[in-house]
Order: sequence, then structure tokens, then C-alpha cells
Amino acid sequence: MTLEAYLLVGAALFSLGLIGALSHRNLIALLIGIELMMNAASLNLMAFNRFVVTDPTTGQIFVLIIIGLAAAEVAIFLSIILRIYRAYHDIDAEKLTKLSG
Amino acid sequence: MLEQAVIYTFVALVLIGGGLAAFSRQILYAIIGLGISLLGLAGLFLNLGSPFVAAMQVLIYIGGITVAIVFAMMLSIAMSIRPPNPDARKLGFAIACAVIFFGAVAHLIRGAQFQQIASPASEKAWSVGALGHALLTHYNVVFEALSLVLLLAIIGAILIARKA
Amino acid sequence: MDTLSLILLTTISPLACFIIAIIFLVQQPRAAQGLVLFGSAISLLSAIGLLVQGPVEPLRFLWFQSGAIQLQFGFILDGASLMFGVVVAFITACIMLYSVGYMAHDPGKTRYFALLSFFAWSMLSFVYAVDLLQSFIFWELVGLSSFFLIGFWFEKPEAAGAARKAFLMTRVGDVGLFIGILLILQLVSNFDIPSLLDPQTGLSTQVSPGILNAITLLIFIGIMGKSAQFPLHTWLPDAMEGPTPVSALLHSATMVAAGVFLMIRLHPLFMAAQDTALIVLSIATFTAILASTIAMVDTDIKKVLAYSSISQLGFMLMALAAGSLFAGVFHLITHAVFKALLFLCSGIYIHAYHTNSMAEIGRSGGRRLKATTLGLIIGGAALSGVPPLAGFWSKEEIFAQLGHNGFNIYMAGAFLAAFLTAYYTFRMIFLITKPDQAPASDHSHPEPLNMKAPVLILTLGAIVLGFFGSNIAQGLGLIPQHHSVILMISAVGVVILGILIAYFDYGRDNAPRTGFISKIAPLDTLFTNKWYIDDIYRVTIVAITHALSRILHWIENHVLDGNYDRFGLGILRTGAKSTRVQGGWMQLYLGWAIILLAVVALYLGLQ
Amino acid sequence: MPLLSSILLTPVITLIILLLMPQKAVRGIRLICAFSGLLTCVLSLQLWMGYDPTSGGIQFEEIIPWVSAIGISYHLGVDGFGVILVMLNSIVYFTGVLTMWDLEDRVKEYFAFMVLLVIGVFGVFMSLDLFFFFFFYEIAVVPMYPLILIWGSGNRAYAGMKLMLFLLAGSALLFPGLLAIYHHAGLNTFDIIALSAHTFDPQFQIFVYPFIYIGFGVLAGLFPFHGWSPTGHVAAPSAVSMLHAGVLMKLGAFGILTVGIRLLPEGAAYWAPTFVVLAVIGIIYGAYVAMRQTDFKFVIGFSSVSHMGIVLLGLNLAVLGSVAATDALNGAVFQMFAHGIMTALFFSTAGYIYDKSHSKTIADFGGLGAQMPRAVSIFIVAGLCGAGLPGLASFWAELLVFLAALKTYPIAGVIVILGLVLTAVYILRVFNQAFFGAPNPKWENLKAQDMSGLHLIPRAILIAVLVIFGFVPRLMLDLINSTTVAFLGNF
Amino acid sequence: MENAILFAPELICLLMGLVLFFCTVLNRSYRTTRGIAIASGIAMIAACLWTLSLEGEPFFPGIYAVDFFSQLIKTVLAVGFLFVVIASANPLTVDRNGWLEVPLFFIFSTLGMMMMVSATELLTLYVAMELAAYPVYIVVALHRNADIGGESAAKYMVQGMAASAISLYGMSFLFGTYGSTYFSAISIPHAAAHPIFYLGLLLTLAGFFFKLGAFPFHFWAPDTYETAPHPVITFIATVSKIAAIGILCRLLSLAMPGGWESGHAQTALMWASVIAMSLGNLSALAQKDLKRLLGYSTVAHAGYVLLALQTFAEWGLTAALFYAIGYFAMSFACFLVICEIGRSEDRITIDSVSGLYKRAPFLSFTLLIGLFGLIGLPPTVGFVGKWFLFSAALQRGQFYLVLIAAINAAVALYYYLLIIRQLYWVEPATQNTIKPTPLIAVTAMATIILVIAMGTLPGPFWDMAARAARALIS
Repeated sequence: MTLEAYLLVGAALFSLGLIGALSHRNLIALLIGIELMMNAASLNLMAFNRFVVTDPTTGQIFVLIIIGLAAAEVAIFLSIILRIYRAYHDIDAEKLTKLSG
Repeated sequence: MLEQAVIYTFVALVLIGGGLAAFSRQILYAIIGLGISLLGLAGLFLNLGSPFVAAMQVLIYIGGITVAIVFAMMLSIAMSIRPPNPDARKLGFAIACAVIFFGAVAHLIRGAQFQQIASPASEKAWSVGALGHALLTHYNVVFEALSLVLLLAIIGAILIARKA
Repeated sequence: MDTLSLILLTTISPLACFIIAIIFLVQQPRAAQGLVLFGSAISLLSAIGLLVQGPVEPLRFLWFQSGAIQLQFGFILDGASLMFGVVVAFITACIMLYSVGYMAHDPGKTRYFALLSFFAWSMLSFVYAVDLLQSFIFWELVGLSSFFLIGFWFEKPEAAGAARKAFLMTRVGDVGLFIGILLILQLVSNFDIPSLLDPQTGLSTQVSPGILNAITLLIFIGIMGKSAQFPLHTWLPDAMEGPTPVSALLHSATMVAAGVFLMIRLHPLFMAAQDTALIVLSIATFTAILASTIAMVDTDIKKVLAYSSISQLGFMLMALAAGSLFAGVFHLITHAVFKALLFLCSGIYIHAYHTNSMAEIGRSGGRRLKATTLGLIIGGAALSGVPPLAGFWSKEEIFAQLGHNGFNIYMAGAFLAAFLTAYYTFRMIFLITKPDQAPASDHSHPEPLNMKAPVLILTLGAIVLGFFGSNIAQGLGLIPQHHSVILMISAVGVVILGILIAYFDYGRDNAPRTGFISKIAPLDTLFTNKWYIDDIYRVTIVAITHALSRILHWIENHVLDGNYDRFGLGILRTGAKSTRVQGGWMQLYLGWAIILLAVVALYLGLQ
Repeated sequence: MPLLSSILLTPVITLIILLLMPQKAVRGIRLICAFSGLLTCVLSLQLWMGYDPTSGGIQFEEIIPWVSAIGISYHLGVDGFGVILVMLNSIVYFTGVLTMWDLEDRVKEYFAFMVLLVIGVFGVFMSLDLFFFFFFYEIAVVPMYPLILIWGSGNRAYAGMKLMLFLLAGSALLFPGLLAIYHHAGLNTFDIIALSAHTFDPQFQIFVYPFIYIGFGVLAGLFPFHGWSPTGHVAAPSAVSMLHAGVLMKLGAFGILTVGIRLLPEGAAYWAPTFVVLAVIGIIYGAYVAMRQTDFKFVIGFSSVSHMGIVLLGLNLAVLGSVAATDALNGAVFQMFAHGIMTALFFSTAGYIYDKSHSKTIADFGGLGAQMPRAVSIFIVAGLCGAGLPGLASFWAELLVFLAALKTYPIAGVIVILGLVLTAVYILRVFNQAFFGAPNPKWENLKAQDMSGLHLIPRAILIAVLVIFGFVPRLMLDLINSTTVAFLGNF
Repeated sequence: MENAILFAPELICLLMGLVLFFCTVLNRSYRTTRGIAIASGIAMIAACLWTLSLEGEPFFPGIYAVDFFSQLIKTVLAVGFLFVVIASANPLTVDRNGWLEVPLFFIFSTLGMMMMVSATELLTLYVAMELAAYPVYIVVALHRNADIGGESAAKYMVQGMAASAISLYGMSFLFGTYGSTYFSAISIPHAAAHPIFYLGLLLTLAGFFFKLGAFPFHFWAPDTYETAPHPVITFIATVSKIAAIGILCRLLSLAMPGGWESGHAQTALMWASVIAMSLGNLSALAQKDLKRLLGYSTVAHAGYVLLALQTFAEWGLTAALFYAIGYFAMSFACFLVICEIGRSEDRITIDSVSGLYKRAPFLSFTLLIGLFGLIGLPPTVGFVGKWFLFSAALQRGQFYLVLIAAINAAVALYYYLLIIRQLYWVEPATQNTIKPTPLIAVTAMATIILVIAMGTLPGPFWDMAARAARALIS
């Protein structure tokens, strides 16, 4: 598979993630969408790492770090979801519009 | 040929999983979709020459993150199992956005000319050892910072989730 | 004393009195009154001193410089200003003396005397001014003092209204004058009156006749305002709301004569501007007749005298426009004396009987005030032109001039006016001296000495002044016009005719006591309503001004200001709307942001 | 100590002292302000005397580099215009302090804001650096809002807001304009003198000049952007109106002169015919609208629009380069001074009447002349000055401007001179409705409260100034004329 | 060792952060924790000043740069941290359980920001950015009302995560175009992959725009401003803004001397600037909530800064840096007052400051100065700063752009004046006075002095900013 193909897959994945992030009301679904978007970036990095870059360590480390940060991110986000859930027993993103003035 | 088939399978996994994650109205299916997609990605990573990253993807992403999401979902399950009303308008908007974006990016990608290298770097450069070395020399700041972030995330998660 | 100190004494002493009185003596009216009288006396003496010294070269000082313009101030001391200066100072002094009695019980005495002093200063400064702009300044200040004096009893709305009317109408004229002066300045960058009038290098040699006509016409507009000529004359009758001495001083003898005096000053220019002279002549003649006709039917003694002043001012301007400087000056001086006299007499009547109506005064026993009635009759006769009183001589001079220059139509007008003058004057005299019913009882107090004295002095003046015609002419360096006997006889005839008709209408026993004009109803209505001129103003100029101001006020509030406010509110509303767009559904933002990015990226890619 | 900095620092130091003084020391605060006002007057007088009118150039210059990297320097200096305007500000400042002597509410803050305003005004009149010019310009505008809001009357919140929005909208036009001048010259300096030596591209001048003109013009009451001014005047306390109409509006005209005309002469000449029309409309329009106002201060406010129109007219005529340019500019500057003093007198007196009666409605009064003869007399003097009566300072100014107008645009000249009648109409209307006629028994109690003693001092000073310059215009014209000649020599 | 000195501010920050961490573990009182945090703030400032003039690369070459620019920003960040900790004397709006950790999160976030401005490599930058962001997500969530905190944190975080994902995606293209993550490599123009490069750049910048709260990623700002606990929002509005402007300067400086400067990037930034300031100001007009209003106003101010940055010139950079420092002081003045008056109130509306003049004269004066600064009136830094920003844009001849900005500034006047009106004119609802502690009074005084000093004597500050800008470009 060529670089271009990988990139297109990445773009598709990103777009799917976007749909997830934009269309869902559930906070967890939003999170999933965003994770897909980040993974699309990872795929791109890996593909470039393979086809373009002479020293392949950078891309890999980049992806590893992304994975690590995603873990941290998810941890925080899920705890926030739990906090909201405690308060509301609901995790509907649209209910959150109550805040905006 | 077989190799190609495997790759396409992975690609299919990525896209199908992604589709499931994106379009499913049931959170559980979405999580499963995410898992599938990540699995496919791990396969692609493997194919791109990095077994270590692929392994990490499986371990942390699928093994850690996805499972954490499942737990979170189960903790808040009382509400989330009720299927939310489908909102066609919202979905349509999301799809439109995604399509436009995809169109634009795809167009650009097809038009771009990357200076591709003739052949992949040596095995040594791809090795885990090289990775570890770079992580501890070249990217030591990043590594330290990442650990700090993880520490903070743990503290934060505990604090936030703690019952008042 | 040298000329400079004399002239300074003449002009500055009233000013000094004014300042001291208004600042320090508000609580001491008697002191203020004494001071002002004293100042006026000094002023009069110095003016006489100047006159005795005779004409000298003008004195000039640099006033300021701006660009190409250099303005001077100074004093012009030729025959006209010297004589008129003495007249002004003299009449002012008389009237101040008279006012001591007339205003004895007024609470605003200090203000009154201070203002009189202020008037004396500005009027004298105007008379002696060497620079046209200087003249204008004092011309305006004279107007200002007139404004304050007319409105002296400002608690009376009529007085306040009259003051405003006077100020505004003269202001209209002043604008014309101002433009005229500025035109002169523009053309020759010089305001010095003697050099403007210089036959070799003066204004008339530098500009085309058309422009000269325009300039003199504009100046004449100012004169019209100040000297109450048609159509700017209506303020003067109203101005009679002021105290009577003020009417005597300002609105007959001196201030209104300032316009005439300005024309005297600039006489050569007017003579050079043929068309203007003709226009002036026409307007003056018309005014003389117009005012006389109104005087014929008015019942208020001061109004009658006011209209008479207008008409006499018309006479003076006629003389000047017809080309005789001497006739104008002569009539100006004699008129000043006898009209002041008449006003003072009327003042005594009003003071004594608290009424302005001639018939009422007569009924209340006006003729019992002997000195006053004498003054009234002498002054009236002088006004009518009964020989050999002052008015006869000066009016003769005017007729002579008109006849000499062949202005026959205007002369006919003048005769008509003279006839009417005689008629309405004697109508007034008869109404007062021969009342329709005998006065019930005499409850009037006799005129006090300080009021009687000025009357007597002026009566004397009205009798003898006519014989000084040649001296005046000499002072001006002119030769009087030769009088034709026919003209003189016919003039006297006209006067006598007027007196006779007045006698027939009012004087004889069982007279009808209505004017002959009442038999011609339309004219009677016209005259009684003062030719409807005020009404015409009310429905035209006043109404237009009000309408315009209303329209612009509306524009200000609704178009300009309103739109600014609307604009501001619009922005606020947009703000509220923009927040509403941003509120809520947070994924929408993200979507739009992505679309935006995509479009930009695509745009870049397609380039 | 350099003179200009001393004048500028006097209020600055006063401000600092004020801020350090306790709230309660009302008397001390007043005395300090009065003293500082007097000191500025004395220093301004020294400036006036020390200025050598024969050369007509910039004198008393002081330069300290400020941000040298981009060419900002603290550059002070005055020409003849500056001298008289500094004097004007000192007089109004001093008399303004005296006018507000009786203030009881938040005295310290009031005077602090007022002094800040004064600092700004002084700064503008002295600055020869675009940055500082604008800096002080904005400083002068800022305190208006709290002053109106806290101590004002009537619809003050609205008025204050409107005023600030208008003025800062004007600044919004100025901002790009001033900076464009700087960058277009490419000299890396904001120094006005240095910039004036540079010849700007005519196209550029034509483009930028309207921004400068309208930007400053808003503050100068330029029709049709004058709406803030009457409203603001009405709501402001009297000393603020004094400073505002008396001095602040002059900033706008001074800005047009110093920045617009000095730096962009060709642009100014290109636009002058248009702006002459606006100025003439402003003069007439202001007079007409003033005729229908029911509030003293509104009348004065619109009269300011009309009178400032004369200044603007003069400025525009001056740039047309005709023979009358000198007269026009002389007249405009003279009018700035005369109008400043006159309006100060107007507002201080109207304010006094308002303070005692709490009414500003003309129709409420009637025959007030019998009840408060002194206050009314002073008001009448101011009114007559407004009507352009000779013998008071503004006559000369109007004379010179009208003369130039008549020379350059005869029709415009005739129209504005006819405006004199309109001015008389609305002034007399006020006199007749409020001061003459039968006294209103409602105000009998005011009889005991007529102006006296201390209250008369500031008004007497202002009247004296009006009369002195009314009869001896030379005192001022000698000073301005040489400057004008030098200024117009640049064209 | 030399490297350690170059890294001293971050090192001290890290060490003090660990000390604070142990404090929380040992469960000492909030007073102690705060005391330590203040001490660490002072130590950080000292370290920053010590290293102010140093230059070098403490780690692997190309990853991390210490220069005048970075140290200047770090100094301001350290000052900001100190001030915010002082201001959070009574974080009553924060969950009582989380009090102790608040300084801890602040200090780590500050550390992340410090690293951000020194990072010269994409990956480092990215990690530093997340290090700066996560603690803030956490403290936002730590509102004493779980529902408010959770909601606002979730919103904030979703936007933040999406932005980082987009940013990452963009970085991947940059990486692909150049095969390197070093800025030094990226700054060289690359003709072949031109369009895709722009895509990468745009997406990357989008992430940073989120940080700056600039259009189009500003939507989180008002909501978060309104609902986050006062000390937290003080931190977000002051410290993180500095870092954001710093990093934008760093990124855009790549474009400068013969770099990929181009009409496109400029056009995009220009539009972003115009829309940000207009939208921010217009929306602020309609606000009643004070913090929300300031949130929109931040958006507008970001627009002003972009106005200078889009010039891609030294002048613009200098002006932006100058304004960043000034903006820090001005907005801190406002938020300090909000922290003080709103100790126990969740919402600070405009009415909350009614008649504050009577209740707390000094605080209201502080707020007044802050607002004057934000309006852009002399003698505050707001005026001078705007002068510089607009001047920078005009250097490029963007007359109309400056006109729009200036008109925006005039529109903004309205809502700021409304606050001032409430402050000084309206009668207070309660009479209880607020007396700031001496420490807070001193801080407020220092802020006022900074605002006015920068406004009246801008010379030294400008020179510093110019030096920093030169350090960036060279």
C-alpha cells in the first residue's frame, strides 16, 4: 500500500471520528470520536515514518507519546463524566447547554 | 498477495470499526467499534514496521483505555442504556462536515508530492533499543513531561471522582 | 487743554461713571445718580471745549493687525462730529437731569443711570470714531444700551418683548451694515473714514459703481435698522415701553439719529453711488409719509411721537440722499432738540396722570401744567415747521434741496409728509389742551423743577436754534442752499393747512374729535393697523424662522440623534444575537471550525 | 525647571497630593486645587510674556527620548496658538475650581478627575509628538465619564455614555490616521516638527485627512457628529461643562490644526470646500436648534455647536491659501480662546442658577432678573458675547472669520453673517423667557441666594478677560498673527 | 551543570511542585500550602531573572531553546503564578477537598507553559501543551458544585481534546512534509508539498488558537469563564494567555526571515483577527455576567494581538509581546477584584459590583484601572499597547484593518463603561465592606503600578520586548 493510501485511510478515520464527535449526545461517544481522530493522526505519523523519514524513531515516539497522553486524557475525562453522572445521573451533552447564557 | 490481503483486512477493520464507533447509537457498540478500529490500526502499525508501537497500541489503547471506557460506561449505565433519540439534523450536519473535510484533505493528499525515501531505514533503526535510546536521550524532556502528565492525571482523576 | 485729553474726557468720563456705578454703587442710588450727572457734565463741557477749538486733524492709534488688515482707532474731529457730539452730550445732560425727577422712586435707579452713562459713552465714541469698524463697534454698543433701556422695566413682558424686537430688528440691519463694512475692508483693506472718503484716492475711485452701490446699499440697510426706516421701522414705536426719558434720549434725539449720522459720515460715498441715493430717497420719502399716516390715528402720545420721529428721520435721510449734507445735519440737530423737548413734555404728562392716552391727558387737565404745555406747543410748532421755529428752517432747507435737484415727485411726497406732520402734531396739541370735557379736579402735582428746567432749556433751544443755520453750515464748511420764495410760501401753506384741518377736526369747540381720515374707511383701517407691517412679519419671517427651527429640531432629535441611538441599539442587539448564535450546542462550533479549516485548506490546495 | 514641564507638572503633582490626602480634608483639597490653578495661571502668564512673538515659531521646546526604538519622544513646545490655549486652560481651570467651591459630595475624587482632565488638556496643547498628543488627548477625554456620571444631573448615565462613545469613535478614526502618517513618512519618528518637514504624497494626504479631520472634529462639535455635546453639557456639573465646552472642544480644533493642517496641507486644501459646507451648516443648524430648546444648558450646548462651527470654518478657510488665510486662522484661534472663556462663563452661571434652583428649564423661570440680578447679569454678558457683540472678545474672532469667508466664499460668508441674527434670536429668547417678564413667585427664595463674594470672583475674572480682549484684541492678535504667518508659510 | 542553570526556572518549578505534592500528601493546611506556593513563586521569579539573559539549549540540540524570549515569558509566567496564588487566598468556590491541590495544579500547569515557550520541536511542544492544559481541566472540574464543575470541565475538555486532535493531525502533515519535527527544519520553505504543508500548518495553529481563545476556537472561553472557580479562571485568563501568546509568537516567528511567510497565512490570520475582535466585542455587549463578559472581551483582545502577529514582522512580534505583558496586568487587576468580591459567590454579575466604591474603595479603584486598561485609555498600558499593536499593523499598510480594530475598541467601551457605572454610581445592595488582606492589597498595588508604569514609561518594556522578538527571529 502506498503512502497516499495510508494517508487516505487516516483521513477517513479522522472524518469518522469527526462524525462521532459531532453527532453524538453522549459524552462517552464524544470521547470515542475524539480518540478516533487522534488515532488518525497516529496513523499518519506512522505512515510518514515509514515512507518519508530517514530516522524512524521520531514518529514512533510521537505515537507512543500520543498513546500515553490519550490514556491520561481519558482518565481525567472519565472521572469528570463520573462527577457529572453523580450530579445529574445523566451524561447528555445537550443538557449542558444550560450553562451558556 | 497475502500480505496485501492482510493489509486490506486491517484497513477494513479500521474503517468498519470507525464507522461503528461513529454511527452507533449504542455506546457499547461504539466502544466495540473503537476497539476494532484500534486493533486494525495496530495491525497497520505492524505492517508499517513497528511491532513495538503496535504492541503498545494493543496494550494501552485497547487494553487500558477502551476497558476504562467500558468501566465508566458501566458506572453510569443507568442512564446510558436508554437509546438516545436519533437526531437526524445533527447527524446530517456532522456527516456534511466530515465529508467536506475529507474531500478537502483527500484532494490535498492526492495532490501532494512527498519526498519519499527509496527504501526503509535499516532494521537497527527500527529496533526497540533504538527507540528506547532516543526516548532517554533525544526525547528525555518529553518523556519526563509525559510521566508528569500521567501523575497529574492520576491525582486529578482521584480528586474529581472522589465523593464529596 | 489739548485736544487729546479733551476728547478722552468727553468719551471716557461716562464710561468711568458707568463702571464705578455698576460695580460699587448698586446700593447707593443717590451717589450713583450724582456721579453720573457729574460725569455727564464733564463730558458736555469737554465736548463744548472741542467745538470751541474747532475742527482738527483726526487722531489715530494702531489697534491691531491681522494679515493684511491694519485697524486703527481714533477720533475724527470735523464739523459734523463736533457739533453732533455737543448735541448728544447736551441732550444727554438735560435728560439725566430730568430723569432725577422722573425716576426718583424707581428701585433700579443705579442701573438706570449707569446705563444712561453707558449709552452716552458709546454714542459719543460712535460720533467721534475715525475708523469704520470702530464706528460699528460703538454702533452696536449703542444698540445694546438701547436694548437694556427699553427693557429697563424688564418685569413687564411688553417691555422685554419690545427690547427683544428692537435688538433683533436693528440686528438685521446691522448684518447688512456688517457685510457692507467687510466688503469695504476686503476691497481696500482699510477702514479709515477720511481716507475712504478722499475724493482722489478714496473708495469711490477704487471700485466700480456697481460695487459701490452694493456697499452703500448694505450700509443703508444698517441705517434702516437703526434709524427705523421702512421696512425695519416697527421696533421704534414698541420701544416706547421704556421710560420716557429714554425714549426722548435714545429713540428720538440721539440713538436713532446714529443711522442718519452714519450717512452723514459717509455722505460722499452715497453721493457717488447714484442708484443707492435714489433708493434711499424713495425709502425715506415713503417712510416719512407712512409714519405720518400712522401718527395721524394713534392715540398714545409716545407712539405718536415715535412715529413722528420715524417720519422726521425720513426727512433727514431725504435731505442727505438728495445731496445736501447741510440740510441733513441741520434737521438732525433741530430735531434732536425739539423732539427731546416733546418727549420730555409727554413724560411729565405721563408722570403726572399715569396714562399715555392723549385724550386722557387732556381730560385729566394736561394744560394746567403750564411750563409743560408751553414746551409742548413750542416743540409741536417746531416739529410742524411753523416759522420761525427751529423746525421751519431745517425743513425749508430740505425742501430747497429737493427742489434744487429737481426731485419733484419726492418733493411732493415731502410736502404731503409735512402736511401730515402739521396735522398730527396739532391733533396732539389740541387733544391735550382742548379736552372734550372739563377736567374733574386737579389732583396732579406740579412738575418738579429738575424736570421743568430741561423742558425750558430745550424750549429755548427749539425757538432759537433755527437761526444758527448758517453757523452750522459754516462749521461743516458748506453753503446753505438758496431758498426760493415760492417754495417757502407753499411750504408754510401746507403747514398751515395741516394746522387748520387739525383745528377743524379737534381744536374748535364742538369739533367732531375724529380725524378726517376716518371718513375714508379703508385707509383708516390701514393706518390704525400700522399698515399691517407687523402682521406681515409675523406670518412671514417670524413664521418661517419658527418653522425652520422646528424642522431642524425635529431632525436633530429624530434623524441625527435618533439614528445615532438606533445605531447604538442596533449594535447592542447584534451583540445579543451573536451570543445567541454562539450559545448552546457546542459541537456546532467545532463543526463549523472544521468546515472553515477544510475550506481554507481546499482553497490553498486549489491555488 | 523648564516652563512647559512646570505647567504640566503642576496639575500632575496636585493630582498626586490629592490622591494622598484623606477624604475628609475637603477644605485642604479645595485650597490645593485653587492654588494649583492659580499657579498654572501665573506660569501661563509667564509663558505668554516670555514668548517672543516676532518669530512666531515653536518656542520653549523640551525633548526627552521616550521610546527611542520607534521614535517616540517627550517633546513639548508651544507656538503662539499653544500659548493662548494654555492660558485659556489655566484660566478655566482656576475659575472652574472656584466655581465648584461649594461641592460637598466626594470632593476628593471630583477634583482628582478634574485635575486629570486638566493634565490631559495641557498636554495636548504642548505636545509636539504624535504619540503624546494622542496620549494626552485621550487622558483629557477619560475623566468626563465619571465626572458626568457621579456628579452630573439629569439623564447622566445616557449622556456620559453617549459622550464617551462619540469621542472614542472619533479616536477610532484618529488612531489609524495618526499611525498612517507615521508609517507613511517612514522617518521612524512621531515628532510633529520632524514630520511636518516631510512632504507627504498628495494622494495619501487626501486619503488620510478626512479621518484626522472628522476624528478630531467629533470633539470639536463638528456637524453632524455633534450629538454628544449638548447632551453631555447638560448632564455635566458646571465646572465640568466649563472645562468641557471651554477647553475640551478646543482640543479637537487644535488637533485639526496641529496634526491635520500642519502635516497634511494638501489633503486639507482638497477637502476644505466640503468641510466649509459642513461648518456653515453647523453654524446655522446649531443656532436654529438652539432656538427650540427648553433647557438652559441645551441652548448653550447647541450654541457651542454653532460657535465651534465658526472655528472650523476659519480653519478650513485658512487652508485654502487665499489672501484671507491669515485672517481666517487668526479668527479661528481667537474664537477658540474667546469661545472658551465665554462658554466657561455661560456654564458657570447656568450651573449656579441650577444649583440654587434645581431647575434648568427655561420656562420654569421668568423674571429671574429681579430675583438674582447678579447671576442674571453675568449670564447676559455671556449671552451677548455669544451673540457676537463688539466689545467682547468673540466679536473679533467672528469678524476675522467672516471676513475671510466673505472673501473666499461670498455666499457662505453672507449666510454665516446672517447667522448672527439667529444667534441673537435664541439668546434673546432665553433672556426674555427666563430673566425678563413677571417674576415667578416660586423663586422668591432665591433672592437671598444671589451670587456674592466668592462666587463672583471666577465670573468676574472671566468677564474681565472677555472685555479686555474685546477692546484690546492686539494683546492676542500680535501673538497669533506672527504664528499664523509662520504657520501658513509652510503651505 | 550549565544545562541545569539554563533549565533553572523549570527545575525549580518542578521541584517546588513535588514539594507541594508531598504537602498535599501530608495533608497540611491550605495556609501552609499556599505559603509554600508563594515561596515557590518567588523562587521561580528569582530563577527566571537569574537566567534572563542566558542563552542555550539545555537538552538535545533543537529540542529546547533558552533565549531572552523564552526567559522573558517565563518571568511573566512566574509572576503570574505568584499573583494567582496570592489572589486565591479564599478559593471558596473550589471543592473543599481540592483546595490543597489547587496550587499544585497551578504550578504544574505553569511548568507546562514554561516548557511550551522554550520548546522548539513539535513533540516537545505538544507534550508541554498538554502538561499545561490537563491541570487546568482538573481544577475547572473541582468546582464546589459538582454539576457546575463537571459540566464546565467537560465542555472545556471536549473542545480541548478535539483541538489537540486536530492539532496533532496537522502536525502529522508537517512531520510528513519535512520528515522532521524540529522547528528549524520546518521553517525552511518546501515548494513541492506546498498545499499539504498549509493544511498541516492550519490544523496545528487551530490547536493553539484554542489556547488563545481566538476565533474559531473561542467558544469554550465564555462558558468556562462564567462557571469556573474564580482563582482558576484568574489563572486561565492571565497566565495561560501569556503562554498562548508566547507560543503563537514562537510559531509565527518561524515564518519570518525568508521563511514560509506568505499572503495566505497572513490572510487567514487577518480574518481570524477581525472576526475574533468583532465577535468578541459584540457578544460582550450583551453580557450580564462579569466573568463571561471578560471572557468575550478576551476573545476580542486575542483579536487585537493577532492583528499585530499577522504582520509577520519584528515590530508586530514586539508589540504582541508588549501587549501580552500589559494584558496580563490589566486582566489580573480585574480578576483579582473578582476573586476578592466573589469569595463565596458562584456567579459574579455586573450587579455584584454595584456600588463597590462604597464597600471597597481600593478594590474598585483597582478594577477601574484594569478596565481603563482594557478599554485602552491612557495612562494605562492598554493605550500604549494598542498604539503599538495598531502601529505594527499599519506598518504593513493595513489601514482598514486598524480602522476596524479601532472601531471595535470604541464599541468595547460600552460594556466596560457599564461596569464602571455600576461600580461608582449604583447604590450597593449590601453594605458589608470588603477589606483585602495586606498581601492582596500590595499585589493590587503592584498590578496598578505595573499597568500605569507600562503606560507612562513604555520605553524599557518595549526594549525588552524588542530584544525578545529579535531573539526569536534570529
